[in-house]
Amino acid sequence: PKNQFPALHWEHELGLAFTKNRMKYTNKFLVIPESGDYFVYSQITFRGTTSECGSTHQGRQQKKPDSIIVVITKVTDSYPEPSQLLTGTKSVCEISSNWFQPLYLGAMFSLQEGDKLMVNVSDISLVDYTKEDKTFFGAFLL
Amino acid sequence: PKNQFPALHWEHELGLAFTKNRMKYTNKFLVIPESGDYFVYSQITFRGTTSECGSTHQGRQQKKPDSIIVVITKVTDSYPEPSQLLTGTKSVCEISSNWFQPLYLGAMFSLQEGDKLMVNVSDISLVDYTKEDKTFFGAFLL
Amino acid sequence: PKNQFPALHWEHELGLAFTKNRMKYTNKFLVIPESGDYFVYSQITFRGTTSECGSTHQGRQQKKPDSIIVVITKVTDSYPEPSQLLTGTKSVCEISSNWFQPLYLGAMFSLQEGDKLMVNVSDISLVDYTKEDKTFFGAFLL
Amino acid sequence: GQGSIPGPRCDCTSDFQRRNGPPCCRGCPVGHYMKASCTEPCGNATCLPCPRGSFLARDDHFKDQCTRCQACDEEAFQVALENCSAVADTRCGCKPGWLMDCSVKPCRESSPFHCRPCSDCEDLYTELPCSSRDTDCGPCLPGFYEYGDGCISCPTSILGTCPEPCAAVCGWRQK
Amino acid sequence: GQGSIPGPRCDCTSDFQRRNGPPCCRGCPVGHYMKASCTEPCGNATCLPCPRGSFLARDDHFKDQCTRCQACDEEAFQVALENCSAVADTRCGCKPGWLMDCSVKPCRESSPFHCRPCSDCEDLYTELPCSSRDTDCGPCLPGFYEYGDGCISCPTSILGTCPEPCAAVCGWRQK
Repeated sequence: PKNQFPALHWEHELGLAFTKNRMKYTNKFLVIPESGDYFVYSQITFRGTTSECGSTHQGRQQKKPDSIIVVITKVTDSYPEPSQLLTGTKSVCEISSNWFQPLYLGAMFSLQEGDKLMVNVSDISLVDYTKEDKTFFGAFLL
Repeated sequence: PKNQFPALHWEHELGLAFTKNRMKYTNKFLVIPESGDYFVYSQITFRGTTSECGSTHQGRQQKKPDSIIVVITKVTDSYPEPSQLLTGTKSVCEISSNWFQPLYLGAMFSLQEGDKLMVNVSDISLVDYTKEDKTFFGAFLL
Repeated sequence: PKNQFPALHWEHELGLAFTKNRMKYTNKFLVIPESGDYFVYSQITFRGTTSECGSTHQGRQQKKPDSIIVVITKVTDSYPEPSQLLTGTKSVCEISSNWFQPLYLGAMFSLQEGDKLMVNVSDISLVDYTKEDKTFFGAFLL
Repeated sequence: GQGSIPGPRCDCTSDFQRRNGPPCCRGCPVGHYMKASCTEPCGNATCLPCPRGSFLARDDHFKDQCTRCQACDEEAFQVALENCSAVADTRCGCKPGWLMDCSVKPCRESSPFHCRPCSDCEDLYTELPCSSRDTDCGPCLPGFYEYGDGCISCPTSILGTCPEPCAAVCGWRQK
Repeated sequence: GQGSIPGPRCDCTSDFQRRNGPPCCRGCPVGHYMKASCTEPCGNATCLPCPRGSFLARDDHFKDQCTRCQACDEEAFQVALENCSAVADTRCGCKPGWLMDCSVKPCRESSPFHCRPCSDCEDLYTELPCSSRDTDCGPCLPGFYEYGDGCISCPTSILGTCPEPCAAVCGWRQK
């Protein structure tokens, strides 16, 4: 199923962020400058207030959890549909007044020059974008 | 204590899966073709229905959680026992009707030619093997 | 805000631990031998007994979770304050009698010769130091 | 020869100076990052101001990258009490009449927090003044103790333990 | 030529022997790691004893790194029943009069555990014998429900909620 989750914007110059060796960042995409094997990784810190499923008053026996999902997606000219490279998916049913947790992904892929990588999340309002060391995205040629 | 957890089978050709540069995959093992430093990584997505520990009727003072465990193990000819390289272990006590969550592991190891790597899990029935972007295993020479 | 979390000691010779290619380990720091791009990673397994927030008697409508935090910090001669490279932060509000879970971090950074890396945690007494495959820290030049 | 060394402040002996090649420079001022090291001993490094959205709070340094300003968490109703400048990070807090409610316990200086209207406390029985930092809404009335979302009357029967907040009511029977 | 092969035990045909270069060596004894391979066929590898804090329990091997000893979890009141030696890992357990309370269910041999004094169970009303492995302390008597570390009598007053285990006592009033 094409994943219709929204893609994230990224800072690519300030602070710890950088691009080098012709790796480009444009409009939510990292653009692969050279065909080869790349290690692609990302961490998204999610945070939210008590999920309905966790609240005590909701005594129903059937408590369906919310969920947080992060997907690293590849868009390529060679095929009209994006492909999901990596997916982190976790159910959330917390009894505390609020919750926060990271999802980390990382793996090696053979990528072509011009391939574009983006990070999609199930719900942008749950992403903790406040600090660069908590939510990040990167790729490097091996 | 030797870990007697079952090892997982892996797809090594279809879709995103591949082996190259003489890295072999046979019968649940990645076989190291050349001595050197390797980055070894894996993500296992687990999923299950409510763990007994989370259900309300079980009001006992002592609520013991279930657990999910993933171990990346090295088997080598140089020593008759496998050694545990990486372990991800998490307690599970969810109040929702079902739950799902990933465990990610990755680190650098000096490996010998002929060493074999496998991934063991505490309970194969909890592993979400349905999609290749959610559960994966890999290693590459640095 | 400068993070005043305690730094961890690490074993750097026994078992799976090693330093090579002039990478040094002294007094809680990995010392970068040569300027360049490094992949820096760590996993900390935390474990604790029921957090007060999860216990039933504490019925307040406002159940504030505890939290577990791991920070990979860089100390450099070029600037008098350490900088936080990577942060894993998770809320903890478990109803089970005890809980355990890992936090994994890994990313690429441009580091200078002489830079020092350490791992800080919010509460050392929650760190599971019993087995080397569950809690680890490393960096390698790309 | 080295020629006259301009100004007393250039100390060529500090760790960083020595390691970073022959010319030892005067560091960059606060709010600036080091674009390039100096060319001759005790010369000035090339320093440029931190771009918008980044800052450096310390003086006389050799950092080649400004630190990124933190953003305030709008989802948690935070507001910027002080916007980020080239020399100081953003300071996040709450609007007047809202209290900073720490999201975790224990509450540390770097802990996440969310802002709550002070009026939120009315529904519990005792109400504390709406101070600016991590105010709670106060405990249940005497004779009651917290259980689930509400307050429950203290046990009066002589058997069983006595919940700590009920010490006055059933404390004397505590085994 | 190969000259006479010393001793019958050196089998030059095993996988490892063949792959590891021409000279096939006799392996290292238990409690030792292989510092260097042997130089001539069926010679002895150079073996050194495992440093303190590490061990190798198997004989006649070619491992170049001893395995690190596990530490016992003091936070969980574990003690070393047997300290680590060069040939065997630490064996963690509980002091006499303390029970090994498995931290998870199902309880496996490698599962984490913590130690609890057997007497802990006395204050709850049903008491199970304090065996060495994973004993529970049993539930509260009817009419009581678990609250913190003890059992507390079910509320009888008509105010407030009725804790689920007390359904029999105050269940009918449930709002």
